[in-house]
Amino acid sequence: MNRHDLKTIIYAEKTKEENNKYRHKICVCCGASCISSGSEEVMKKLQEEIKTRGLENEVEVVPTGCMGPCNQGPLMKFLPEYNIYQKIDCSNISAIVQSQLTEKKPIEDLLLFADSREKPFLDAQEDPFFKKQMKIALRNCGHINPERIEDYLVHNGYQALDKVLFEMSPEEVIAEIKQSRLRGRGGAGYPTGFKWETVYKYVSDQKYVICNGDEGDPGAFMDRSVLEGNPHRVLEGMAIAGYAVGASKGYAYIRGEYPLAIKRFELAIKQARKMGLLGNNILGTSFSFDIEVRIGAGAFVCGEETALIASIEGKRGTPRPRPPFPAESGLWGKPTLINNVESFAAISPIINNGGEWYSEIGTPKSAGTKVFALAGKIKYSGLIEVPMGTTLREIVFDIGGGMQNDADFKAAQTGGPSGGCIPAEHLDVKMDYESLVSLGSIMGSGGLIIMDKSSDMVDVARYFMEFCMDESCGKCVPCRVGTRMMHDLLQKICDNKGTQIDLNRLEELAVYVKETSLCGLGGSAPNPLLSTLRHFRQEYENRIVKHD
Amino acid sequence: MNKKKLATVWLGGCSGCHMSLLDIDERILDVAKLADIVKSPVVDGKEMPPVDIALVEGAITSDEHYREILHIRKQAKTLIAFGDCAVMTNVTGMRNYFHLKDVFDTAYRNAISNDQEGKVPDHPSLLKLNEKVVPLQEVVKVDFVIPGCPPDADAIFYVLFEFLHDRFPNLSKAKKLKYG
Amino acid sequence: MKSGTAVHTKELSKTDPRVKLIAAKMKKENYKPDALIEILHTAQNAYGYLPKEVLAYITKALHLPPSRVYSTVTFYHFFSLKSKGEHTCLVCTGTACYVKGAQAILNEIEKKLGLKAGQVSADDKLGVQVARCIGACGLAPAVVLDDEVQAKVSPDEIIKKINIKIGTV
Amino acid sequence: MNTIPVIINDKKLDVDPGKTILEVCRENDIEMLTMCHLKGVMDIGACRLCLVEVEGANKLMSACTTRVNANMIVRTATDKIKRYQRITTELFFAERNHVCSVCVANGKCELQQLGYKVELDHIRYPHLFPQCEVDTSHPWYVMDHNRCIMCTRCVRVCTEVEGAHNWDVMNRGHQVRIISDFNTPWGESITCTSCGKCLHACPTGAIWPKAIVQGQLEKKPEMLSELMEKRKMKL
Repeated sequence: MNRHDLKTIIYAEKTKEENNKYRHKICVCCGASCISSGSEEVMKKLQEEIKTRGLENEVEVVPTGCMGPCNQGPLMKFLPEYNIYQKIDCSNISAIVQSQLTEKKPIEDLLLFADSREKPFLDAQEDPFFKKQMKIALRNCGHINPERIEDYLVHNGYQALDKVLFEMSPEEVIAEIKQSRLRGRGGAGYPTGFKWETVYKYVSDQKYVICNGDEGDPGAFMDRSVLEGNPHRVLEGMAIAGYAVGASKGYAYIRGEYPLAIKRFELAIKQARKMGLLGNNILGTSFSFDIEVRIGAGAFVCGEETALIASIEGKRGTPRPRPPFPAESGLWGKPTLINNVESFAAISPIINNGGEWYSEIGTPKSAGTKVFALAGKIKYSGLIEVPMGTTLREIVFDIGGGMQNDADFKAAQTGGPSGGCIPAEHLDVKMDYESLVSLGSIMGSGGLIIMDKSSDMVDVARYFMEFCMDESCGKCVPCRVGTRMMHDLLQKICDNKGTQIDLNRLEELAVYVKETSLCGLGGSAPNPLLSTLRHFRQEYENRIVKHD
Repeated sequence: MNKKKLATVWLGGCSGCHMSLLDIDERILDVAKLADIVKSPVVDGKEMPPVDIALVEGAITSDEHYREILHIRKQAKTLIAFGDCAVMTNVTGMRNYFHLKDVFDTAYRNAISNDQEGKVPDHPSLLKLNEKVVPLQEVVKVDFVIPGCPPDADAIFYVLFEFLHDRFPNLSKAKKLKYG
Repeated sequence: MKSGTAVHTKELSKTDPRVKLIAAKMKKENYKPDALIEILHTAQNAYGYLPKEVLAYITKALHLPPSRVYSTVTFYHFFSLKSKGEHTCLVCTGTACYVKGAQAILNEIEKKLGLKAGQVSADDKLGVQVARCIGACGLAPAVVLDDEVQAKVSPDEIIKKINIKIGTV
Repeated sequence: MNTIPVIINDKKLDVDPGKTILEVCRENDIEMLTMCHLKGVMDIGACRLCLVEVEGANKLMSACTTRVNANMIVRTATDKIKRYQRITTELFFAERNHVCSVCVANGKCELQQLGYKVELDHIRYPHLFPQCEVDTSHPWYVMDHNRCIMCTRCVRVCTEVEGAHNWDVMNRGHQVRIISDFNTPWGESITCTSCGKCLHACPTGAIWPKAIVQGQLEKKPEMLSELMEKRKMKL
């Protein structure tokens, strides 16, 4: 298929959409979370209901990706009114359809947040949960059917790929990404444009693009939602990257724990190949690019790029020292570009709207938006996307609706086992790379766990240390033995048996492991410990046995 | 100069360190000029009086050792962990890889040489083994360590001689550091 | 003595559909050693775990050193060398679930059923496992009972559900 | 060949480009501590003993895997590095069950030597005392996991020099163990050629011939390095 054919298809689809015979569109959230709470059953029931009422020609029922407020699922959205219903019980479906479609008024008691707000917002877009958000990476999640490439095409899908192939040189694409000031969303925040440029500059017969979807932080599900809700967006980002750096082969490494994401991404690859958007001579140009899915097998360390490469090569996922960086010598020793799912999801909007547009969102040093997985002792947990620099307070109290049972906020953990905690006195911290580092935490991939007074910070540190201990690959000494030693010492303190000497040993080991470990896992494993020591030292002191 | 008081104690060890102490041979006379040995398995003193220096051989393996080391710490100005067992449990600690119960079973119930009765001795006057053997430093503050299994007589004499002259020894600088 | 796995094991039946599945996968991947993990996924899905004769079969077909295969299998927590039981109860201990009481669920399972995480009951009826995060944080605490996610469960509820599964009620 | 200037410990040196910092240091008699490095086989940067400070780098670099650049400024013996080397050594000792007094390698053990070099007289951390197996199934050799420090020199020598790949590593984190075949007793391995190279590669008393007793072990790791050199010459 060439460019003209694609335009024809898009035109046809758009015309169909514009002459929409449907008066209504009902989106049913089919993200993994809502499926777990029964949305497939809801979907089936809804379709039956529509059929019984003879409304098939007026109402379109669409299964979509994640809508956001995951703990209120299953969710159902009526368009164009934008009424969202929560916690759908199959027995209510008939009543809802009757009220929405026939009586033209929503059932307020069943709307989103009806049970926790004084009065629910009829138009969910007005609800602070959505109003404070800005969706770029998640733009079409929750609106389109992720299993239909046509849905994506109608929403400007593959326009960016078309644009770079016909109107831009690889250098121009890289310049655009550099101008956007996009930084790697996997956690470290390395400028994406520079990474692309480095890979571009190495001369090689073969280069690779890898999408890192091995989201291993406990409490994080941003990448999963993007892959499930809009797989084509990631695929398009990878293809653009392939064009820019000169790679013809891509790998998407997705966690084995995400079967739905794997299924949808594989389906997306198939559809794209069929449309000539992947494979040889994409859209009739000389650019060829294909993608293969590699399924992770349960190892957190495989999120580290050199370990991920080893895993794709079918080996133990152990990291190796850098340099050489993957940009120089990566997969099978070839120059390799590795970006995170969320980074790839940001590429096509940047190409479509320009790097300058993206760079103006967020803060001067951290441009754009960031997806967070909000969880813990908060009223509305789920998936959110906000401009960089939004304060923690806005996220917790405006978007998240405040603390569960109106308890006092104690701390928020960012960056999972590699990150740190932010105590209440820093609730007004701007969520961007630099501000979080200055508090001893990191942005990480976007897990955000909210804790109240019932959380014991020493136990939280122990929990994360246990995680790192179990996930350490065992190659280098500081991480292999150091995490075990720190875990044992933390356990001792948790058991109220620790002494001041143990605490001193712990602090010394933490700094040692951080500075000497081979890879980022060990290098950041002491972070939760160091940050809880920094902000909640008293809790440790209280646990310590005082010797006479 | 006032004569110092010196004690040597034998906890969970094989007494090899004390044998090595005797290997300082005639240099014991130099030590005797500077200190009185007030308690030791090789002399008659059985009580532990306040001392300037206590050399403690062996690891902490039982309730009795535990009480003893706390008492020694109170009585001694300078407490020296004497030999690999006291410093890092060494051979004494080799039972730590197993559960205590299995260790007892192997020694008393399942041993080929037992008298078929296979009873673990439990007389109240016997000391009670702790689940794990620990080095001295896990229980009390240790002021100096002489590793080695056993430490060389030269190393022992060097350390004693330095302490008796109120100097702080350095085994590494003196090229006398050794384990095993 | 070492409790190991000898390399020489009984031959697999070529007519076993599961063997055919693995053979097809290896052929599709061109017997490339770098597809080892993909092939192991196929085998594990077919058998529920990785029996030693299956590992020996794959090792031979890919011409890999046995220790290289074994080292890869034991590195990844997804792969299991032991049967996981007829019914599986997977307790998520991700941060959100942990904060909301995953430990209480594990404690109750241990108390009522005598099984710790990673153990399989003597009659092979039930296996208990923990996951680091199943990504259903909004449903915390979550338990997966035979591929079915149980959202926001209490310890009592999950014990009841398990008992129904293993037929002790 | 053109040389490049580097400064190591304030001393200016002209060195061949392409060499690692470790090679340069060893050639110029600058003492470097290593455990996982064995000349002739691939470096993996795992023991972290050869970490050095490189001016401009935001982290410590492992000398065995980092190549020299022109005008690189390297420090190998700062207080921080010495402190970290000591902790690493302590962790080595605390991890498994090292009882020098009963070990075949006593007096000839690289780990013991390392302890003396970093002036380690005691280990401040609690010993982990893991239960480890002793594999005596091979007719000539013994593998004692109590004394293994997971440097993986045996694995690399077996794979890269002998080409047998009998050894590898199983599990992960602190549960890693060296295995032969499918965690098969060594004596039943179908890949081992019984060449004995792993014996000489092992820095401690973890792999040893049955014919010897305490303190009698002699190892010749340099023989393996020489073997690799000879092979290169033939090619």
